[in-house]
Amino acid sequence: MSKDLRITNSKFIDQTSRISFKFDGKNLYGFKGDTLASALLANNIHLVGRSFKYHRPRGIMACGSEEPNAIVQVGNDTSMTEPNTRATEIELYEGLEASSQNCWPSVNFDLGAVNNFFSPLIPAAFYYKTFMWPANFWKLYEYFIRKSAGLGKSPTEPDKDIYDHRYLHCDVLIVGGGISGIMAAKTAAKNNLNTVLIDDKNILGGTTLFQENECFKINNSYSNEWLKKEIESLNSLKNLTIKTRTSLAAYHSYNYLLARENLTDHLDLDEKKNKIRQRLWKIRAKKVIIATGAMERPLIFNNNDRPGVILSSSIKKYIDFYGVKCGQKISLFTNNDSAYETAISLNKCGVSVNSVVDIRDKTNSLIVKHAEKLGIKVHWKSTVVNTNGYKKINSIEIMKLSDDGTNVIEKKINEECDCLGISGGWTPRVHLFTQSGGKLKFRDEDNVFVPDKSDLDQISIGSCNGDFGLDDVIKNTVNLINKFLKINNNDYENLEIISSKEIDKKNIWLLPSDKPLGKTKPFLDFQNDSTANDIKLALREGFKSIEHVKRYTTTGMATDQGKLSNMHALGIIAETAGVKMGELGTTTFRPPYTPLTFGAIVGRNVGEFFDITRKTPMHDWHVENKAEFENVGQWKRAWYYPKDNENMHEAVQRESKAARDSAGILDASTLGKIDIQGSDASEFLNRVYTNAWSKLEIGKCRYGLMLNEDGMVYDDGVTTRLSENHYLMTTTTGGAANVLSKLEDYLQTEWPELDVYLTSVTDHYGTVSICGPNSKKILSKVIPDLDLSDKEFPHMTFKSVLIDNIKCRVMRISFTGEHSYEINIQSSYAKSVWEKCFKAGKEFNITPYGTETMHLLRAEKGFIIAGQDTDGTMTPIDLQMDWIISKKKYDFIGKRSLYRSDTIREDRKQLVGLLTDDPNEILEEGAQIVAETDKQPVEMLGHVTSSYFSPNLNKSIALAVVKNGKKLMGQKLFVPMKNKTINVTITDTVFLDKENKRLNA
Amino acid sequence: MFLINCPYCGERDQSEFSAGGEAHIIRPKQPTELSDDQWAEYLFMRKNIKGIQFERWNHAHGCRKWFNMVRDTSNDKIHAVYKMGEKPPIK
Amino acid sequence: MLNFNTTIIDTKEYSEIEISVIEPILKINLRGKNRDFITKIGKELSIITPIDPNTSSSNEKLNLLWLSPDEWLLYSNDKIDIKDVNSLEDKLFREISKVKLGSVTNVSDHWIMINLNGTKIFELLSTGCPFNFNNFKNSKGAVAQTLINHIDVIIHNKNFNDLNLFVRRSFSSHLWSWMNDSARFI
Amino acid sequence: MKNKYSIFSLIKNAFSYHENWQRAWRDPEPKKEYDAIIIGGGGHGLATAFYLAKKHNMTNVAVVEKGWIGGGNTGRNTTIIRSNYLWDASAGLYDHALKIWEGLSQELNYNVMFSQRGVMNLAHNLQDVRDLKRRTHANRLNGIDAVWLNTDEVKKFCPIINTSPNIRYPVLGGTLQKRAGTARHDAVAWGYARGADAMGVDIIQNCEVKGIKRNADSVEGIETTKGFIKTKKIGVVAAGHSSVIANMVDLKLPLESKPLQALVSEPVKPIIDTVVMSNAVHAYVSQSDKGELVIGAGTDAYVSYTQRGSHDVVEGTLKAILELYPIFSRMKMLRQWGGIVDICPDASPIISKTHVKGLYFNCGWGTGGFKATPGSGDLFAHTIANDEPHKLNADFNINRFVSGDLVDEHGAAAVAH
Repeated sequence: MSKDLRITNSKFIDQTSRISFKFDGKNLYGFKGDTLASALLANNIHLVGRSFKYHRPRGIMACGSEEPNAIVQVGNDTSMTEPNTRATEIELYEGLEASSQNCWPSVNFDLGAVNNFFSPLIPAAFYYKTFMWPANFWKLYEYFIRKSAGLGKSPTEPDKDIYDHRYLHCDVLIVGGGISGIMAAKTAAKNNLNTVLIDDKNILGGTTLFQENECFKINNSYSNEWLKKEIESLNSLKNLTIKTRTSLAAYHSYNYLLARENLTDHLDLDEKKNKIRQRLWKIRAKKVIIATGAMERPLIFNNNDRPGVILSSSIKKYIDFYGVKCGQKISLFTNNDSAYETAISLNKCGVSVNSVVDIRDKTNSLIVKHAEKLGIKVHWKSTVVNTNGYKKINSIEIMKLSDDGTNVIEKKINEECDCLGISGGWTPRVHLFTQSGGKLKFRDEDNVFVPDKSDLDQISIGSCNGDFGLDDVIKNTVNLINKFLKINNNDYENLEIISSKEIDKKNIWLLPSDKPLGKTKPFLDFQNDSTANDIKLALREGFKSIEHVKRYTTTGMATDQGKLSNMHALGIIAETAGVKMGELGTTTFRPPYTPLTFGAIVGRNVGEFFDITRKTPMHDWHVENKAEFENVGQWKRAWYYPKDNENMHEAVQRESKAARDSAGILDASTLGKIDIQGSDASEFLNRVYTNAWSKLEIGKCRYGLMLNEDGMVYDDGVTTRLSENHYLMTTTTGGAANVLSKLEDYLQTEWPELDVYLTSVTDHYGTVSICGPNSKKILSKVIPDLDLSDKEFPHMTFKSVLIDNIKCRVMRISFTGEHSYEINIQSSYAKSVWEKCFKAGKEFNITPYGTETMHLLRAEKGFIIAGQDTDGTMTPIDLQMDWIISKKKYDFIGKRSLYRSDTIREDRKQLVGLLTDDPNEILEEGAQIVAETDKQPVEMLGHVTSSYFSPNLNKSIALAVVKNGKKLMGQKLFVPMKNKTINVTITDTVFLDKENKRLNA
Repeated sequence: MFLINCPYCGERDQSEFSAGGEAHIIRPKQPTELSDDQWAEYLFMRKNIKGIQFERWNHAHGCRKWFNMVRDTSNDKIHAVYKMGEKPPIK
Repeated sequence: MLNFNTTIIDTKEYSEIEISVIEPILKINLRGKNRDFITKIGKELSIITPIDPNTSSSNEKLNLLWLSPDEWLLYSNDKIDIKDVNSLEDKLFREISKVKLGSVTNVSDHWIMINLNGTKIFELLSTGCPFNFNNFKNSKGAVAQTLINHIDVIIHNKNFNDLNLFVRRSFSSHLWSWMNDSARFI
Repeated sequence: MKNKYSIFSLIKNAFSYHENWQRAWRDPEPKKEYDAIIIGGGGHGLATAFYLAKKHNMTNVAVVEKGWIGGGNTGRNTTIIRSNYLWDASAGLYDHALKIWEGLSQELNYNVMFSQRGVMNLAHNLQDVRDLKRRTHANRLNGIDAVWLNTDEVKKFCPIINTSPNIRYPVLGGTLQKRAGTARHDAVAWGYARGADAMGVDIIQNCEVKGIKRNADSVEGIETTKGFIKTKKIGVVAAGHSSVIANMVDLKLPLESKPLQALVSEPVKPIIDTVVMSNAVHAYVSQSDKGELVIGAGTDAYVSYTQRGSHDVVEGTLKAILELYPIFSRMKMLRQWGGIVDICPDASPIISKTHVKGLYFNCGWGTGGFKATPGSGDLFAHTIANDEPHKLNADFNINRFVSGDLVDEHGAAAVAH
């Protein structure tokens, strides 16, 4: 570290604790309190990156989130590396490794730099005008463009870090811990408002924190000393929460804000592990106070992008806060007073200031006078026309400005320097204000956009509100807060303030040069390499709106989102097009304010928590018995139970056979269950189902089909009449939630007159379904005192019984076509009943089966599965279920839609059975069906919805929807596959036991 | 994220609610009497207003009640909420 | 004899947070619109039916939570025998549903009750719950139906820093592990 | 065409410091009358004007745009282009567009950077598999290049996808359309504008339509912020604002306008070389030539014209992204924005005449309009010029909502993006 660049009098750097780090493989060190940027500067390293397009050498230019150039790759661990990180925001820590981006082989020798020589050929948007010949070569051109674009490298392994979320509700949120933010926080908290103050830096105080200057005093002490006491006094306030290292990312409507808190990025490498890296705060604030300060503007002139060209206020922070000299021979270039603060600070620290180049006529504000007293030389009414040097600036060329400021005159002065501080005035950080929907107004006297109207309960204070002088900041802050928080006692009234006042203002967006514009490179967007010339080119070609210019030149679209470039882009457009800036408007600032990691946005909802997992009461049993699971919505359902090393097909064949030959047992707990009570329950069912319910006897079950108002099948299930006004409805697993809310909707909005109450009992009951010829014997062992005779307990009826004194409901219903029962019992006992049934069934080789076998068994019977055999375009008639549509009922949901001109057509797609000529050929679900094999393209008549090999019929069977299928019984059709064509015949949808004998077997 | 004032439960985060589209579209009492056009009008055709819109919301993860909202769709400002069956407080 | 299984039988302790599942608890869902219904349950349960939103009322055995203008959740303070659940359910069903005053539905196993205890439980909730607990915290008996990390929950402010949280059974093990994962970082 | 673009024109202009480039399009004041007026200067509208001039010799045409051309959904979408749709009608429509895309840069002499790096749709549950296979079969028979990939083939085609069987919703396979890809959205609008302008079409920006003048059964012209403009044919291509225009003639459309959000990450070196979409784990991602990950989020459920959506949607999308690409956790969201999409109940567009003579609507593209831009323009131009739909857009008439003959793409579980 070149000692002489680090001065020793900084209160903010702990020079006793040395921190070693690596940059581009070089071992370096800095101190606790440094940022990577300040440490690099202290090591006399300016060149840190190459620009996006021309690969020009670029150096550190700022000291905060507006930094356009110094973006580096942090770390080289494949899972923890982070691209595009601002050196100015990285707090130095032991073990930090960083490297330059977008350069090859190295930042010092970058082959990409040849682009700089081609730069005349590649102006803004050149790519729209070329690479079109030969046509098919774009792929190749693109390959190289993509390779050279991009900045850092993405990690290639999963992130090991943890991210978290927190919700926060407060009365007042203050964004920004500078002088005005601190005043606001103290005032709000003292008035018993639950207050939160956040700041993105690691300590509060903003720039006033290191403002030790004669020209800025409060109550006779330096402004920094005064503020220091104020900050200390905050600790005593009980309803104030302070969050540092927390940056406001997004300000949405209804005062909903997102803030990212950095918790481990500043820690030494070995301290980071197993801690939350970043926490995203989701804040709901009754009132929001924005105190985000202002950014210094650069100046736009030829070669204003060389390493060593730094914002003047940043030079000041580096010397006053970090104790780092940005150079030994520093020149300053300004259009306002603030550069003189820098000059004074440098002078105080014994850094020689060559001169201040000021585009204004001589002015004599307090601070300027003070600077001149210190012997600082000023070139009045002058401008820098060029900078020299390649990897580092080594001199500047100065010329006098003509009176109107449009030309340069007299002879060029050459001034050697190793650093140039530039100050183009200040831009209020209005980003959050506009994000929240606030409207800006343009202030002509000093060319700034300031907050105007907002619908939300919020204000902006301090320099983000356009107050730049210390006295204005304090005075206006006090007034605004009093009004905003409706209070009158404020500690900060009648402070005694000394503050230098800027007298003369002058601004030139694009400074004149002695060369023709075309021969110069005045950069606007340093990262995206767009120049003033590019803006003018865009305008010349007819791209007039700011949005067009921005997109055409990519100005303001780099990772700094144009924090430094937007104003000048607007200024140059306004000048060139001859419109007022106020009328031009700004580009919209979109969230986030600074880039936000995906990790922080997602929080801990990764891996096991990516989505909810729902489990049935018998889940553990399925796991113990080696079930494979299927995701059905959020449910985990047993899919099949492979024995030994059976594959799915083998397992399903075995399960299906067992279920029909003897007995099978299925966990049906995921079916939706809705308890329906009320004197109008029957009428209600009449309106929601297609069939009639009033005459259903108590104790009986009935299958129902539910439509959407558009007439398409929506859901189905069996509903049981438990008593006069009491029904239990079952829905499909996937449909449960939607059906309930749909029915509630109709009850609350369309039929409020009905006396009906719905209560979901889906999770209250576990459902054990046993089927097969031996199911009766098994059940009789489980519930000995229940008469299972067909006379007492026929198909489609239910019984309320006790199993070991636990109430349960046994339905004799069947989705397999077998004699079968469904036992519904409180979930707490469901696993136990399941085991009891299983034990009782042992002697009959009762076989647990999963969803796959269930699908096969029902397909053998031609029962549909809503969502598989229907896709939202099938009416009951299409499903050949005309029988379920009550002709007597006046109306039900969806009825009218069934009679529209296209829904009553006879030749719609209809559900049919399919048999392959080759009984061993299993059709692919989703395969299409055609009548001709020789045409291409060929009309598709429909597709296969369900297809299985039936072990019970010992042949393959399938369900399909086919255009005009009802009329095509016995018709031969084709299923064209990629490499073959399968011959099929249309059949009835019921393949097994057409007479339903097995139901009572 | 809106902050929605459920007429029953009070101010809650938008994530507790689900939107139900344009309000005051009454289901025809006698659908069978309608022409295909009239039925389509009810079924699909919407004003889709830019500006003050009357719409249905459901406090799905709270009291599960449906209610109406007056919202300016051009700036998402909620002007009022009112219970089902009540007259809109704003014309 | 059938044996009883709940999804989680566990208690976990963290710094100033204790999370435990308490089952079996009686839970009955009551729905009704008219005045008679309100007075009837009040009489049957000798408890005042809370009609103010987000409130509840309790006696030494039972708690009655307001869920919506026509819906309430009844739950028992302590673990309870299934026979008592059945008899109370039957009684209420006879007195309310049968006479067309409203509906009575046993939801004892639809919900799992998780008790949260300790001074940091609201921090725990804030990791995944958009609800504003600032006032709720200090109002004993308050009820909130909301979401915790996308899962529906009913939260009953039983006592100072002592909450009963109800989650649907099939979601309970997921919520349980999520809350325990959250608690690590409080 | 005036100053043709090419590497040579670039070199030539380099010598004059690029100070002699001509305007890409004029900035004319509206004439008194046009043969046809297109309302909406987005990609679809400009393409319509371009093909009216090019294919139907209608050059006395104006495109009126409320703001700046291409400033709506054209400049806000994630630029995915594919044609692997389920139903014949959709497949016909979108593949017609895809075929035009393949030669568009040359047709316009403007590099729209159509990059055919393939679009993959992933399946995460058994029904997904059925639906996607069904689509693949239909595509094959419609002559559309779509193939089914098993999980290993998915991994092979896009190695950074997490295909572990242990994730919450494992990848069970997917479909791939190789001819599909992305294009440069701005270039499409600008290229069509430049082309149309060259043939005499007036592109009138900052001109908001305030009303439509009509007599008993046909249109007579439009009231705008720049005065009344006479015409006998009006083609409305106003996307999210279609209903606003329709309401001017008391026409109700089966549309809801909702916020659709998208976001980009900071640029990085090439890491994903194709477009991957997933319906069940709802996210889709590609990488722009600049290096940004371009990620589409979902729509909100409520009507809004604010071009802002709720944060939950973005959070949900990135959650899905990290489930499928855990390596992106440290990538940073650079910019997030919203567009207003007009959605039909059947997730298919409307390119149709109306009962008002001379009034035509091209709308309802929902979240998937960009890919159709050239085809939509071509077919809409045909419909306007002939007062009859082309056979490829005949099925996309408004009347289908009355007769019930919907083209239900989401019913068929196609991802509409």
